Formats: sequence, structure tokens, C-alpha cells
Amino acid sequence: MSPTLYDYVNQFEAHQKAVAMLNEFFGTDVTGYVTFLVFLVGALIVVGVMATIGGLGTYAERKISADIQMRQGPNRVGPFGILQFLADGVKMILKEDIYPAQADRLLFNLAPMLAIVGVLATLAVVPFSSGLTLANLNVGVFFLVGISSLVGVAVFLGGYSANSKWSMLGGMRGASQIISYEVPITITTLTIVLLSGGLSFGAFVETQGGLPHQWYIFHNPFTFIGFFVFFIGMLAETNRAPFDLPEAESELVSGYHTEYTGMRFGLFALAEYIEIFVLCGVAVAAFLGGYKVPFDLGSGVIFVEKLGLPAIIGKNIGQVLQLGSFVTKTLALYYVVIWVRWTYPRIRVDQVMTICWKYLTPLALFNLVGVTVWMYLTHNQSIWELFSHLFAAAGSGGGH
Amino acid sequence: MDYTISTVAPIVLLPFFAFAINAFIVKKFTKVAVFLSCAAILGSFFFASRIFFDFLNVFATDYYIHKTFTWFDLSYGEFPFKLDMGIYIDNMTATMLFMVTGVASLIHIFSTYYMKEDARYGRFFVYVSLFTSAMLALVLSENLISVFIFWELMGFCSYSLIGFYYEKEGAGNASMKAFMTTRVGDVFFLFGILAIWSVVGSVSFVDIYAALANGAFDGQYALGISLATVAGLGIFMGTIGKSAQFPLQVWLPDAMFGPTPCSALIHAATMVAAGVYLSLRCYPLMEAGGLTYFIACIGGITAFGAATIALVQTDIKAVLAYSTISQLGYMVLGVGVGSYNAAFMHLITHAVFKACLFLSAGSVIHSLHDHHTHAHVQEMPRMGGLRKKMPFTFLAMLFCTLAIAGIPFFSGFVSKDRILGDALVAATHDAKYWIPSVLGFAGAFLTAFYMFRMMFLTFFGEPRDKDLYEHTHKEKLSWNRNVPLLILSVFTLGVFFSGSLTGQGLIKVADKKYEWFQTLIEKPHIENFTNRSKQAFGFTTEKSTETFEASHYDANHGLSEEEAHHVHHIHHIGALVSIVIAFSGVFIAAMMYFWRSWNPGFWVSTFSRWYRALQNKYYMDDLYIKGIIQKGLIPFNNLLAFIDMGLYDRYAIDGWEKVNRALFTVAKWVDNLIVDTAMVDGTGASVRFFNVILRTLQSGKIQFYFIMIFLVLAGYIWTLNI
Amino acid sequence: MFQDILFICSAILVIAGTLGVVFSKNLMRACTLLLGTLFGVAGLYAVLGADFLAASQLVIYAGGVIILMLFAVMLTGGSADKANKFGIEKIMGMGSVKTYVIAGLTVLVFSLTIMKLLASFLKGYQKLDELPAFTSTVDKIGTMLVTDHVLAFEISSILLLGALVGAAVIARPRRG
Amino acid sequence: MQDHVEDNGANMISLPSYLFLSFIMFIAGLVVMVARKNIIAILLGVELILNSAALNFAAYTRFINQNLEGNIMSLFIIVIAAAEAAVGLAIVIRFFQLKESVHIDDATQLQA
Repeated sequence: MSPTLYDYVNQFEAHQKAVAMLNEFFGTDVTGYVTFLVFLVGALIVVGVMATIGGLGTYAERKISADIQMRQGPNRVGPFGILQFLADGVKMILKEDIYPAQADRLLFNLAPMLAIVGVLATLAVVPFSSGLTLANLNVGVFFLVGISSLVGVAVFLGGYSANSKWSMLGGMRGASQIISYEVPITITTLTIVLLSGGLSFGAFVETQGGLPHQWYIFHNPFTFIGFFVFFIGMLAETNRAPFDLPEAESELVSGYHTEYTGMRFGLFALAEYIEIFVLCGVAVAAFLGGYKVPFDLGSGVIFVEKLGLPAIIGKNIGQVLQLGSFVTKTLALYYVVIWVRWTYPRIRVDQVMTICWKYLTPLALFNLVGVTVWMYLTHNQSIWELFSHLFAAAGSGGGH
Repeated sequence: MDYTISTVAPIVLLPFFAFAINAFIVKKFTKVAVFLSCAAILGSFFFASRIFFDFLNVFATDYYIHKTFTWFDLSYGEFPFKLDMGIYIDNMTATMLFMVTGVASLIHIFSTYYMKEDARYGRFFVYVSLFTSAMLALVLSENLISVFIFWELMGFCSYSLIGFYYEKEGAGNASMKAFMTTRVGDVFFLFGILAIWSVVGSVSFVDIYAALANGAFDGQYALGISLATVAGLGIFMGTIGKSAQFPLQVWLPDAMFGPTPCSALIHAATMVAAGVYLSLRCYPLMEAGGLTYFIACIGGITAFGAATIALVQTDIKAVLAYSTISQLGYMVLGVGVGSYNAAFMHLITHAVFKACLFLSAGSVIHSLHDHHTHAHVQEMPRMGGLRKKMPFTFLAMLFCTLAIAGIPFFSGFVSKDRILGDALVAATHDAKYWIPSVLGFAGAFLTAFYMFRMMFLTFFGEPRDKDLYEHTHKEKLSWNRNVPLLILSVFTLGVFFSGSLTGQGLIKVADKKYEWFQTLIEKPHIENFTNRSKQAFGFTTEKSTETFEASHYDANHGLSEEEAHHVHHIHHIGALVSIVIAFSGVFIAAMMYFWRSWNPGFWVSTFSRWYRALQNKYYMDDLYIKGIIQKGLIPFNNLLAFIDMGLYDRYAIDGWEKVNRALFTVAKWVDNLIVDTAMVDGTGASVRFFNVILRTLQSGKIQFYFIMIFLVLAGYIWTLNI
Repeated sequence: MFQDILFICSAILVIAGTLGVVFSKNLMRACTLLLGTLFGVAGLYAVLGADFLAASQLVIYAGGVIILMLFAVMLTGGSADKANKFGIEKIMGMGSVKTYVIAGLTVLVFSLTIMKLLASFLKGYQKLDELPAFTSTVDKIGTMLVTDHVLAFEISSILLLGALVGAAVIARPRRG
Repeated sequence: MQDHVEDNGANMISLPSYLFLSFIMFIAGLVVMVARKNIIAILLGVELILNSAALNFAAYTRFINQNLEGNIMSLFIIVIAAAEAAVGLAIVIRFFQLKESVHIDDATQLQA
């Protein structure tokens, strides 16, 4: 019922012919198996790429921080030290796996898995391009909010099961912070739901345009504020500085993953970096036009009509452009997140809660009401459309 | 203008809200409370003047607005019991509203000067606001029940304000006296209302008019007396109580214990006039009941008798109080001789000049401060020569005195002269009316005399109490004292009421609205009400369906040429006589108290018995207290007490006790054996028995409850036959 | 096939989680296993085509209720003499043989009655694939919530507000 | 969930299978409520029972009348469960503050 990756693949004749041939060959209907395979491959590709991006995230973090602090950063492994993350990964896998003596083994093992599962499950709905969306669920945003709260449970369980003071405090801080900041984030997302008229990311992106004035961030003043509410909430959700209380190394050693070693620790770290990417992607899809390319290049029609390319190639070029657009914006936001981390000092626990409940939540509610009123008053036009009407009216001698 | 709730209701509600708010904030925020009261009454004045000028604009005699809503409806079958509330505005109401709000506004402003140093400065305004709102509601009322409600509310305010200085000796008794005396009239008033209800089935004025026009009162008798007479007499008794007429006039002089502005507002301008207003409203009823001669006699007696008592008073406020009674007597006389228009005009003119007189007197009293006793001085023998100290007050008081004395060009002349003229006309038609009219003329002479006596004693001659005079400051002009006096004294000129300088059409001033008062105020034309239609009250925007053409002044008053000539002739005679009388009264007063050629002591010693009688107010207070109360009511009271305590208590109650005691012994046996042992203890035992069983069920263990719930649920499902 | 797989996975998750909740001696684990059950229920909703319901289940239970439960367990877990430092192993009162026997008897009675009730329901129903497929439920549910069921919707919002305020008032620390 | 899956023959999913799962959850919830002595554990049982009810609603509405009324009902059950959990846990925490215990049999007084 929801458009998926399979629908995208299925529209090409080659695929349909191949399925028909396989049907003949096996003498039975293999559509289901092919579908499964397509999803499997797609999911593996996405997960693999995202894991790489997560790994590269650590590298980027170190490089950017070094740049900000006027250092060199990793520069030994590979060109510019770009393979450093692989070396780190190997190191983590090879390290000894230690359980604390009084830890609850089951939960101790479960926690990092929950974290990585929660993050990877969200990838199912991230709109990389109009074709490369694993499942464009009707309730995409809702699904994402729900499934990503697994990370909160994981943080809490990780902190609890290790049976250590630092872990405990970190886990409590993390859980409370994550469930608190879900409120402003969800409410801010609701404004976009109102504007786009759908809960799916497809609806979010398709109602925006390629050029900045068609993005929701510049749609009206309320969404402009809303973007920053979302961004701040996002930082807190992912435990990034200045909200990195749960893993504050100067207070809690390392927070909820103090007692974790080896790949278990690695999973937590990976989950964090992938989650940052996913939430940046959500921000991009909701506010910054998503995978949209200017001048409707993304649909590929223009290549077919002007350059006379075959339809399949034109469409795929469009897809690549869309993917490029999405990834570029997301990585730009990713850069900002890292930049913020190395720029602002950490804030106190009470300030974290104050910012959430006394500022962001009321602001988000104000935005929600404001957007509603805006939509009612302007019939869902953006501020630029209003201006253009105004100038058109002025040009034609006044009146509406 | 179309009248909706928003144009009429503020007149009443603004002062009422001021009262309701002030009642709570007056202690802490006195200034705010005073400001609120004044602002509220000024707002009322604004709305009232809108209505007044609208009516003046329509200028039609029969123009009226009547809107009602159902207050309650307890009708059952063919027994109607339905009471409407609403407003009835005709020319009289509009004029009355304008006068009441105007005078009340000025008195409010004056009070901010007069009551300033008073300890209960704010509370005064609370009462006055409540009073004003009640008075305005009474004026607007469309039926007798609501009139009665607000009538009693005013009575309460009057009571509170008379006893305002409760630390003064006698104030409490005076307030009690006023309240109880008017209560006598009010009881009859209520009887009158009930009599009307029994005939008409409604107490609305228009319904009463319609019933009179349809002859509903014809042939209605109770104990051989016409019900119209009973009803009219009852309502007129209300007037007697409220307006201090002859048998019940004793409370008004004592009411002067209240603060002077309150005397001006309540006991001179508005509340006492409300009685006359009621009589005028019910005039067709009185006429139908054949009460006019009785009313005229009461009016004449009151006018003359009060004037005689005023001759010997030395307290400045007492003089004014008796003059008020006397002038109210003139109004009632006017009602009695059918001088409807003049009676109402005298009500209005009297309200203006008497309010001004009281305020001026208040101004004098306020200035005279005895620094030995730290009290204000009201006694005229200690005054004299104050003209130089307070010239402005003197001028205001002079104008008003000229007005009340009936000197031409002043309003009192216009109105009183017409009443007396109409009394003469009535006397020429029916010889028995000679008595009230002669009493009226005699009273007019005395009025001129005692008012100028008061003027001369207060403002002229040498100061008799040097010490007091020295300590009196020269009058400084202050806006909240002098502006009200100025405005009121300007309105003592007759031209505002008659449209001509003299009041007899000699010099016309305003041509268009010439004689507006005489044109607009006429006896209710009851034949117009036979097919009356109510207008629903509320936020209506539709215009009044009736259209009225402007009336014109008819110099013949609807009479034939010949009769009109006769009436004018008599009126001219009456005017001449009253002018002569007034000037002779002034002349004699001047001879006695200004030039001191004649010694008043001679008259006192010659008629010493009369003098004592006058000083004791014809012994009427004594009659009431020693005669009626001590000889009549108290023995009756004792008789009732004897019946209650000696007979009823002793035999019925004590005897019943003996019977009970006997029954008690029997009951005790029954109780001990059957009830206590068998039933009560048995119940306890059985409860204890079941308790043991049921206690295990209510263990406080919630999981046991879970199990019980689930098992009961299971049993229920098991019995379902699906 | 997808639906079968999803259904089997969800059912296993539900049954395993449920049994875990029943028999786990550790309350923390019981909570975590309840999370598994709830995810399984969400999966069952998804199989039914109730996508909005599934997402709501995830958001409300996983994001809210379970974390709340974990917090509560942690805040009440430590009873000084009967448990270790963080009350993991020996959280008191997780049931004894006696209570389980009573519960078993109750369940026996109750399950028999339910079976009697359900016996007539359990045969002759269509399979899922014989039914028309559900398309998106989100907009329909949204429309129904603000038209037919608007009263219940508003009342539940009041209920939530009451629960919010009530919970805050009840749990706030008091002096004395 | 998808149109083209109908070809694959989802044979085992029918109303009784859902009823069986919800029955398991209900019975488990009942056991937890009766057997456990920890108040929070009892709340877990309540959650299980509420979930089984919600699942039943969704299943019946899908298999029997194919409209969304049951989904709405399930949604309200979820909402009520959330409110119940919040208030219930607040009461538990308050109880623990007063009595230093979460044992159900310690809750014997209506007043602190």
C-alpha cells in the first residue's frame, strides 16, 4: 500500500522481463522471492553504506575538531588518515570482551543491540531519493519517532545493567533527556505534517521544491523558528554537545557506556553516529527540501526530452541527482552538528531540562498554533507567494 | 429612538453596580468608591437625559413606551398568576428621570465637599448609590409590585441614612421612627395592591388604566365599599406614609438627623416626592374611587398645619423639614383638586429649590463650627449677619426662598399658583372645596413669612453669637460646593418650566416648546389603553409601531371657550391673591425680623397656648406615644402575652407534658423489653455473626479482589448461552 | 509470504515476551521482555494493516510507558536489607509457589470459560488474504477521530491532562 | 500489507490465530496480576491485559467488518493505558516514599 523500493525497481521493463523468465524457469510464481531479494539487497546496501558513514563520522569528527583546534588530526592510515576508522574497528573487534562482575548479563548484552537495531530500523523510512526509499510508509514520521525511542531504552538499560555509578547516572540522564526532547521534536514535526498534509516523508519532500524559497524552513516565520527548535532538540536526542550530559567524560567517565568494551562499545558509538545522520536527514527532508533538485532535474524528464536519452537512463540520472542533493544537505548539517560540539561548552543538567520544558516545548507549541493560524489565514501559501501576490497586485494597480 | 435594554437599563444599573462594588471596596479604597458613585450617577444622568430630550423631541402627550418580560408565571389552568416586570416610560417618567438623576448628580458632587471630613465618608456614598438606583427603578417601574419593592428598598436606605450618625443621641430612634411610621402606610399600600389584583388580575399601570376604562371596577364591592375606593385609599395611604402627609407626618422632622445632603436628596427632592408620584400614577383610580375631596383635605391640612409649626422652629433644618411637609401638602392638594399637571410641576420645581435650600443650609451649617463643643451649629438664634461671610450661599438661598415663597418669575410661583388657582376653580364648582383652598392660601402666606423669617435670622442683622461669627471663615469658592448651588439656583427661575417669564403666558420666551410642561403632562387618557399591546423587552431594534404627532399647547385645556374663559378668570384672581399674600408675608417677616419694628415676642406672649402647641407640634408625637402606643398597643400587647403565657403555656403545654409523662412510663417498659433487648441487641448479634463471615471477604488484599472479580466474571460468562 | 514471516516473528516475540513477563524473577528483565511483547503486538497490528495503530503502539509504549516503568523499578528497587545496591537480583515479592498455584487455578477456571465462549468463534473465518487489502488508514482514522469520535477524542485529551497533572501532584516529594 | 502479496497465500493468518495470541496475553496478564506481589509487576500485568483487549479489537474489526472502528477503539485503549501507567507509577513512587516498600500486601491503609 505504501510505495517502496520494490515499486521503483518494478517499473523498469528489464526487471519485469527477468521476473517472467524466472517464473518460466522455475515453473512457479517467484515474485515474492524476488521482492524479498530486492529488499534484502537494498537493505544491505543501505546498512552497509550507513555503517561506513557512521565510521567516517568518527573520522570527520576528529578531523574537524583538529581543524578547529588547529591540529592535524588522524593522518597516518591511508591518505589523510581516511582509513583510521577501519583501524579503529579492527581494534575494537579484537579487544577483550569484559563483563562487570555484578552486571545483569542479559540486559548488558541486549542494550547495545537495541541501540543499533533502533537506529538501523529508522533507516527504512529515510528518503534518500524518490526511488531509494526502502519503504515510504504512510506513517513514516510516526514510525521513526517510535522506533528511535528504542535508543532511549537501550541507553537506560546499558546504564542500569552495568551496575556502576557512572553508568547509572549516565543512563538516567540519557533516558530522561531523550524522552523529554522527544516532545518538542514531535510537536515541531507536526507543523510540517500540517503543512504537507501527510505523515510520510514522501509527502514532506514532494510538497517542497528544489529552490530554497520553496523549502519549509523559509515557508513562514514559524517554521523558521521551528527548524531551530528541531535542530536543538535533535542535538539533545543524539546526546551531542552541548547536551552530552549522559556521556560527559569530565563528570561521569564515559556515562552509560563506561563499562562497555570492544565491539559492544563500538555498536553504541556507531548507533550514535548513524542516528545523527538519520536525524540530520529528517531535518533535511522536513525543512530543507529533502532530495529535491532545482528546476525539476530530479524527475529526469528533462534529460529524456532535451538530450534524447532513453527513459530509464534519464530517470536514473535524476535519481543520482536527488541522492546527491539529499546527501549534500545532510552532510552539511552533519558538519554543523560537529562544529557545534567543538564550539559550545557543555551545559548543566538542570539547564538541559529547563531548555526543554520552559523554552523549547512552549516555543514548539507556539509554532504549532502559529502555523495553524498561518495556514488558515493565507490558505497554505508561503510568505514568498504572499509577496509575489502583493507585488502582482501592486503592479496591476492595487486590489486583489 | 427605539428603547432597548442597553438604553434604559444603565440608568438603574450604573448606580446599582456602583453600590455593589463599593460595598466591598469602600473601606480600603474610599476615594475610588466615591469616584465610582459619582461617575455612575453622572452616567445615569446621561442616559436619562437622552430619554428626556427624546420625549421632548417627540412632544406628544400620549407617547409612551411600555416593555415587559415575564418575571414568573405560576398560572394553573384558569387561575392566572403571572407577574411581569418591565418599564413604562411616558412624559412624566422621562421628566422625573431627568430631575432625579440631575438633582442626585449635583447632590453627589456637593457631598464630596460636605462629607469630606466625615469618618464614614465612603459609606454614605454606598447608601446613596443604592438609594438612587432604587428611586430610578421605582420611577421606571411598570407595575405596582415593583414599585412596592423599590419603595421598601428606598425606605431601607432612608432608615440607614437617618441613622447614619448613630453615635448621635436620638439618631437611632429617629431612623426607627421613620421606618415604622412609613410602615403603617406601606401596609395599607399593600392592601391596595391586593385589592387591585383581586379586580384586575394584574398590577401593571396600563392594565389598571385599561380596567378602569373598561369599567372593571364597576359594581365591585367589599363590605359595602367600592373596591376602587379601597384600592385608591390603600395606595393613597402609602402616599401619606411616604410623603409625610397629615396623620403620619411625624417622622420627617426627625429624619433631619441624617447628613444634610441625604436630607436634600431623600427627604426633600426624591423619596418623599415618590409618594406624590405614585398618587399621580394612580390618579384615575383615585378619581374612580371618589377620593379627590379626601385627598384635597389631607393636602390642605398638611400644607397649612406644617406651615404653622414651621413658624416657631429655630433649627434651620427643622424649618426646611416643615416647609417640605407643607409643600408636599400642596402637591397632594393639587392631586385632590384635579390639578394633575400643576401638582407634578410643583413636585419638580420643589425638588429643585428644596434641594438647593438644603444644600445651602448644609453649606451654612458646615461653615459654622463651634470650637467649644466641636459640633456644627444649626440653631438660627446663634446665626445672623452671615450674608457678608458667605455671599454666594446667601444668593443661592435667596433665589430658592423667593421661589418657595411664590414670588413671581420664580418656579414656585408658577407651580403653586396653578395649584391654588385650580383649587379656586374646584371651589367655585363645588362649595365644599373652599376648605382646602382657603387652607392652601393661608399656608402660602405663612410660607412666605417663615421662609423670610429664616432668611433674615440667618443672613441679616447683627451676628448674635459673636464668638461663632468670628471663627467662621469667609466663604471660599470651591467647585464641588458652589457649582451645584449655582446650577440649582438658576433652575429656580420659572422660565424653564413654563416657557414664559411669569408663568401666565405674559411674556413668551420659547415659542416652539412653549408651555411644554403643561402640554406634555396630562392626566392619563385611560381610554387609550383599552386595546393595549405590550412590546417585548430585550434587544429589539424595531421601531415603536405607534406614531405620534406632536401636540400643541392648548390654552383652553380642552374646555369650551366659555368655560375656559371662566377658568382663566379665576386663575387670574388666584394669581393676584397669591402675589398679594406672598408679598404681605415677606413684608410682615421683614417688619418683625429685619426692621424689628414689630416684636415677635408680643405675639408669643399673646398666643402663648398656641405657641406651646406649635412648639410641641400640636402634641401629635405625644398623642402617638402616650395615646396610641401606651394606651392602645401596649395593653393589647400585654393581653396577647397573657394569652400566650398564662393560658396557652400553662394549660395546653404543661397539661400536654403531664399526659406525655404518663405515656412515657408505658413506653419505657416496651422500649426496654422489646426494642432494646430483642431488636437492638439481636441486630447487633446478627451483625456480629455475619461480620465473621464477611470479614474474610474484605481482607484489604487487592489480589484477592482480583481473583474474586475474575471468578465472578467467569461465572457470568459461563451462564451466557452463546 | 512477508505477512506470514512477519506474523510468525511477531507471534514468537509476543509469546516469548509474555512468558518472560510471567516467569522472570527479575523485574527489570520482565519490563524489558514486556517491551518485546509490545513490539510483537505492534507487528501484529502491522500485519492487520493497521499501520497507524502499530506506530502509535511503538511511540506510546516503547517511548513512554516502558521507560516510565524502568524508572519506577529503579526508583523503588532498592530496599536496603533485602536487595543489593541497585535492587537487581532480589527485588522483593515477585511471587512464590503458593501465589503461582492460586493464579494457576484461577487461570484454569477462567480459560475454561473463555474457551467455552470462543468455541463457536474459532471456526469458519476467512483468512487474511481472502479479505480486501487495507489501504492507508491514517487519513480515515484522522477523519473519524474529529468527526464521529470527537467526543471520545476530547475526553481522552482531558483524561491525559488529568493524568499528567495528577501524576505530577501525586509523585512530587513532600516535606515530612 | 502489500497488494501483490495476496498471490503468495498467507494461509495461517486468520481470526482464531489472533484470538489465540490475545488469549495468551490475557491469561499471562491475569497470572501476573494474581501471582506477583510487586506493585509494578502487577502494573505490567495490567498492560498485558489492556494490550490483549486492544489486539482483539483490531483483529475483529479487520476480519469481521473491515472498517476502522476497532482501530479507533484500540487507539483509545492505548491512550488510556498510557494514562493509567503514568498515574499508577506515580502512586507507586509515592507509596514507596511513604512505606519504603512496593509489596502489595503493605498497602493496607487508605490514608498515609
